[in-house]
Amino acid sequence: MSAKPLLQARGLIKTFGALVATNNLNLEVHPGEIHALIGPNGAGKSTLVAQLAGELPPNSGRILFDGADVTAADIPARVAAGLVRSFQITSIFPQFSALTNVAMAVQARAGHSFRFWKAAGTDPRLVDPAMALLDQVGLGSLAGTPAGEMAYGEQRQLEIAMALATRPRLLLLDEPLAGMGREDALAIIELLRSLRGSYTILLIEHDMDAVFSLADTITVLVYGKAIATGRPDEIRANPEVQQAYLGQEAHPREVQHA
Amino acid sequence: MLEVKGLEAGYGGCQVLFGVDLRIGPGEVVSMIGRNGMGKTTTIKAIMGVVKPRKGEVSFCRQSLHHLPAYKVARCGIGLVPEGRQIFPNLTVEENMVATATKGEWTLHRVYELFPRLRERRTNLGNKLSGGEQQMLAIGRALLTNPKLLILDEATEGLAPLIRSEIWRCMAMLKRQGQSILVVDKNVDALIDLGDRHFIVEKGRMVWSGDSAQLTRAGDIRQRYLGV
Amino acid sequence: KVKIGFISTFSGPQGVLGRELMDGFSLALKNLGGKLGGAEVTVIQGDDQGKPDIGVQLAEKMVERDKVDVVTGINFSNVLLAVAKPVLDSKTFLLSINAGPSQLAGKDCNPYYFNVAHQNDNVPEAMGQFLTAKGVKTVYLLAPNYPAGKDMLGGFKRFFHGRVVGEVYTQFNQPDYAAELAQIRQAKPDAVFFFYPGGMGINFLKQYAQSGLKGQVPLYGPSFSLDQTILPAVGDAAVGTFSTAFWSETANNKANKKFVTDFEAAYGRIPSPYAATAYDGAYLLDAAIKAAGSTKNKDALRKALETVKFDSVRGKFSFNTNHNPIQDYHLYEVTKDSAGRLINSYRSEVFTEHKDAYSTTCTM
Amino acid sequence: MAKSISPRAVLGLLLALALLALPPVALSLGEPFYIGLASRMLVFALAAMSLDLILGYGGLVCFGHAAFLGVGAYVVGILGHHAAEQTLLFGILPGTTSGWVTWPLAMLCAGFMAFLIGLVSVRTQGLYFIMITLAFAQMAYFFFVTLKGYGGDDGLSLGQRSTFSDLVSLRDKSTFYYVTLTMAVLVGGGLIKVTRSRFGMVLRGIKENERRMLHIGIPTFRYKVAAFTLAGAVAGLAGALLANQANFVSPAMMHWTRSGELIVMVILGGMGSLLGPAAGAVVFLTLEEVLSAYTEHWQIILGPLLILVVYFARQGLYGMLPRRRADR
Amino acid sequence: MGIFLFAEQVLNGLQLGTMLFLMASGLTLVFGIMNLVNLAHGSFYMMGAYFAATLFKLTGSLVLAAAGAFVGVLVLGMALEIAILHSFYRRDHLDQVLATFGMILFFNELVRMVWGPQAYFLALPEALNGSVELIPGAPYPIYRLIIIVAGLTVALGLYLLISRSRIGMLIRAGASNRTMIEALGVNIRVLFTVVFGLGAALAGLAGTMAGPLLAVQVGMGDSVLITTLVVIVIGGIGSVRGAFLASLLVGLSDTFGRMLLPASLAEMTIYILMAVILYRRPQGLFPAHG
Ligand SMILES: Nc1ncnc2c1ncn2[C@@H]1O[C@H](COP(=O)(O)OP(=O)(O)OP(=O)(O)O)[C@@H](O)[C@H]1O
Ligand SMILES: Nc1ncnc2c1ncn2[C@@H]1O[C@H](COP(=O)(O)OP(=O)(O)OP(=O)(O)O)[C@@H](O)[C@H]1O
Ligand SMILES: [Mg+2]
Ligand SMILES: [Mg+2]
Repeated sequence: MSAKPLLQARGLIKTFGALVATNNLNLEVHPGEIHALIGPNGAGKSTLVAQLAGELPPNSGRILFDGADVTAADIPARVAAGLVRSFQITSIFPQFSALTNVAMAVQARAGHSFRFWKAAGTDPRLVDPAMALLDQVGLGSLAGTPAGEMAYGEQRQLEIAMALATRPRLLLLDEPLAGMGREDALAIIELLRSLRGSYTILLIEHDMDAVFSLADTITVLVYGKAIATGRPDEIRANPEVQQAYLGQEAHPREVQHA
Repeated sequence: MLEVKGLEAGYGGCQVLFGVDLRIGPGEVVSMIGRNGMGKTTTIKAIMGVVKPRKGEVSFCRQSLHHLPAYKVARCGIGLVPEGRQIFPNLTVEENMVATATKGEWTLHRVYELFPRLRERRTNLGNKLSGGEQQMLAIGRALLTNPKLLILDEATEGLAPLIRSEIWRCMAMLKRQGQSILVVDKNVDALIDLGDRHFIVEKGRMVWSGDSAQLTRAGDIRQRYLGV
Repeated sequence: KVKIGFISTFSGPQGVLGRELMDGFSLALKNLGGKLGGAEVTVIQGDDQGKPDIGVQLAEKMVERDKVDVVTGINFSNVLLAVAKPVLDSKTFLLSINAGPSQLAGKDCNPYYFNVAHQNDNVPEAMGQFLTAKGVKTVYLLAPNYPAGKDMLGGFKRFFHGRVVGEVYTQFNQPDYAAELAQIRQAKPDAVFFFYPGGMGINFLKQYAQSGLKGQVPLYGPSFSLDQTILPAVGDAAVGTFSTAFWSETANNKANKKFVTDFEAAYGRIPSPYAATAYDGAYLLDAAIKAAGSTKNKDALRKALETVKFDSVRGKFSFNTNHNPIQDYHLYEVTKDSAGRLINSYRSEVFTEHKDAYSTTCTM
Repeated sequence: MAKSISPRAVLGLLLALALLALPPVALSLGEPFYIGLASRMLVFALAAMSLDLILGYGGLVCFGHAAFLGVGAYVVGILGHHAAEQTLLFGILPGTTSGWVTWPLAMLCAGFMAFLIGLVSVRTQGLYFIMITLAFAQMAYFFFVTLKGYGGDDGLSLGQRSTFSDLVSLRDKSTFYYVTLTMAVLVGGGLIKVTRSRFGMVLRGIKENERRMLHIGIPTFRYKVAAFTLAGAVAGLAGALLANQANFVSPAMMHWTRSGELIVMVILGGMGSLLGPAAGAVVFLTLEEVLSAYTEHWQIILGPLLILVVYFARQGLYGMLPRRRADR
Repeated sequence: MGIFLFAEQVLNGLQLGTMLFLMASGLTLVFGIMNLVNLAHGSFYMMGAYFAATLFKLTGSLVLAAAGAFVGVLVLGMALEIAILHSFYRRDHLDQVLATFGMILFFNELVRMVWGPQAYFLALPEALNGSVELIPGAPYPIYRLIIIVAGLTVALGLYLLISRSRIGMLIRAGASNRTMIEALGVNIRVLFTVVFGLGAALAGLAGTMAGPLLAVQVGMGDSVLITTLVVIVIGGIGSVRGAFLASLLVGLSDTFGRMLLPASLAEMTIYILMAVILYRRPQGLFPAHG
């Protein structure tokens, strides 16, 4: 693992009224790794992602991305720097075709959207890379289908394709497997595995099969605090984590289906 | 208790259910399993009267639910934990639960015992909850209607493993108390532990049914229809 | 054949004005056997809703599509000013039977524009004159914020020599005057002079009485603030109020007696000055068209309009060089008649053969 | 675009012919009035298209669009007023009736105003956006009411129509009609092009899912402001044309009911299609004209008619046309 | 400014404010809570005024007229909801705008046909026509005082109904997710019809009370509608508490604006107020949904 972390959160604090959702949190994500974030419901995982992505301002603390302080940067600026999130609840452009969905993201990455004249729908500089990405996530055959009519799992794949189209350096994935059947979930897990190395990923997931089979590093969040960070086997063995989060589901019978 | 025969339903132009049959006896826990998009949720919606059935019969406690509006179905004693939680975002946690509560065994106090997290977040608005907290709330809300039949559609989705097993435990307890339950979940192992009988839905039809023992043995069936 | 375009405000709080004008005009037409100067008359009616832009659209349509000979009926000065351009540009006669904006009496006067009613300044001028003579020291002025409002208060100030302690222009068609009334109470003037025609007048008078100001500060207005479109709705709250006017329902001449009797018989109510001037307008047209032979020769018709004599319900009437009236102005007081209805009773003469202040700036 | 002759193409061709032939036909029937009416319709078609750009494509429901129309009209009106009175605007600028100056200036002023209003309002969402644009329009309305020097409430009559060169005299109804038609076609065509460009894609994306746009790295704020500005400028042009058509400008042009009517035109025609709203404008004004000729109480017919249209034709009139496969 | 003038203007502002609140409360319920943009709300105001005017002419009793108008508009509102509007709850806001705009046209014309285009002016019974001296030396019209009291009473009742009662919870829940509340056993259809009717009736009540003060005329609801929209937006759409505070705020600033500013500028006051508030708080003062 390289020395310099890609993303660093330092002393991050976020409160909602009396509730401390993020409690003096320190987190480091290193380039190329899949870093999983787990923790009980309401531990503050989504809140953390929202802060990293620029949707929620932290009360205090700093967020460093690739060495630069992005704590005050707005969402598009972070995306431009390569810090991109996907959503727990599918967020796509339902009326657009799958291709257009991705092309939109390609266009965003290309900058220059203040172009008023040339037709965008047929511009090969947008369409070609978009098509390539759809193929990569296995949606090539559905390019023309309106995204809203696609199956749930396919929408999740599309969502990842869109995220990839913005050429992220760090992907924040909030429960990418939510609501997905075993088969679809396996497809996404495969997809994520294929991305390992070329992208850095911060993954939030309650599906322990996925987490333990994908993650290089796991951080456990409880009441806004990171109570443990380490390799999957270290985390699984950690009694504190078992007590606060895993309970009996870490039971081997469940894991063997992975 | 609940009897579904030859149910057909769909959305607008596209038919989703092509003759679903389902039976739940009193005190029974029955599961519906199947891959994504096979029509489990649609079946539940059709039972609830949220989606109007095109054909077939649905009866509950020997009363026909045919073409009853959703609220009447619910008043017959069916409690729903819907897919996607469907919390009321502009009500507080407590309001979400008491708004539709009816008198019975389940009280606010008992739900708070079950989910202490909800008590902590009592005055939070529904949309200010974490995903898992919303899921707990949805279950609590359904319990508080004190239903004769509880329907859970992917109720463990997005819950932490600890809570998830808590929910399974809770369902087992309900079962012991004689509560009838229809449950949809993707965790087949847990369903086998809990359920009396299981139905596999494939492309809008019931393609298999049997008890837990049968399902455990039918590895080929599981492989074919569930991919596990 | 004669085609008349009759644009007026028929709806809304000021809808009564259009009705009065139309009724007065129709009554005259009926008396004239449905003819003007012997020619069959078609009247095309349009509701401007008191809005200049709608007035303009109506006028254009009437001039271009219906090709009317005369446009008349307009009750609001702002509408008249807006309508003037398209109508006069097409050399169509524009006969005002109520509104009398100073602009059209002065620098914007036009050979095709005639005003058979009054110039806006004149009636308040008479009240200014009267209050000065009466020795009133301080006065509070109110009017809606539109050309006639400006003209009216301007006219008042031209002849009033005391101090104006407040001059308020309210939004046109403002329904609620609570804020203004509070300020009057604060200013404690000797008198209030207000110009609020139609519905505005009703609301103002009612609220004035409700606020308890009525017993404290006397109200004065031009006849348009206290005429028969207002008095029945206001009731006793108006009794004892003074106004100035060139005409009243009690004016004592033969033409007027017939007019008031006929009007009451036809419509079951006492006419207002609007009906009176509209009635006069029809008689003027009748006489002029008769004199000119037809409406086809526009020059002849214009000459005829300038000079022709007709039986005015006001008694003496003639046109000044700017086609605005020269007439007498009187003081009236609101009293009850034998049937208990409110009427304007004659009190004194203020001006005789009074001319407006703008005729000198008119060059035609 | 159509390779074989589609019903759409036939429809388009017929429409083009009808538009071109209208003035001579009206003149030969001795009804020049209808040329003016048609010009008015074209002006509103242009205004409706400009509103559709932000409403139909960007999802920005502007309830104050008439303000831009009014500002454009007042630029023409005020400069014309100073030209007629031979006075200076702000004590330095001479008035003019030259369309070369006033029309672009109308666009510029309306565009700039839209820019400022956009800066403030696009931060809000949904109904709040509707209302804040209404608020600004009302302010503009009352601002012009305050300008007693230019007639205030009562409006301002134009001394003459805008002048271009000796070749085109807008005084002539037919010429004015053709100029308006050209403007509507050119600008409308331009708008269509814009909606298909990258910028247009961004706009649609914002309407569809603004949050997602942010997360693919598009700073939506500036695009919304830009679209708002563009729409304002085009509405300003429509305003300049409207001032010429009516020979009269007044604050009533920016009254909220006007803005409401513009929205009605857009929805009636089918939002997000540009051509639909243009047709919506024509249909709305025609209905008004036809029904009002038929009965004084025409609104009692128009009202329920509108309800029926929304009820049955969800995509407006445009949605009832024979369709190409959706090209989104 | 003297203390009397100030006090009187404050009362004037309150009176305008409570009047607006009667309108705004109904609209904010329908608008924010039931998610229906109802431009025809102003028409209910107008219908209330006309019903009351007619009943008043027939019976001569203001109380009877007010009660009759309240019931009349209640029924009218519910009928309209059942016949047309209920199918618009799930539709786009713009569709709702267009449909209810159509209703405005319809009602205005209907009134013009039935009652004629001219305005009605109602006279108050003698007992209400005078003024009382709340503070010695500063008389204030009795009728306006009645409006203030009535408005405040309704405000309190509504607040309790919406934010404290179970009915209120159900209404709010139904607004955000109709299907779900039905699946939990609530007949939301009837509930919404009743709430819609109630909102309409409150608007009708406002119209009834405005009648004797202002004028009963075609289109009287249109300008009130706009002011009401301003109020509910300032207050935060869907918040009855917000609507209440915003009503008073708008009433007071309008009254004082009129006194302190030149005429047209005064008309702008409330719009400037709204723009400033929305700039600082894009969701209004009391955003109802997080
Ligand atoms: N806007 C908000 N206002 C108030 N409280 C909030 C808000 N958003 C989140 N919370 C609270 O903050 C806590 C952390 O929420 P968060 O969504 O980050 O949890 P999470 O770790 O993602 O949980 P889950 O696994 O269930 O999704 C929760 O208790 C939630 O109720
Ligand atoms: N509102 C809708 N409109 C149109 N089609 C729908 C709608 N909801 C579901 N469908 C379609 O109906 C089919 C069955 O969906 P359903 O939600 O019943 O599946 P499911 O078995 O519950 O799947 P999952 O495991 O994903 O929840 C799917 O093909 C889906 O695309
Ligand atoms: Mg979460
Ligand atoms: Mg499902």
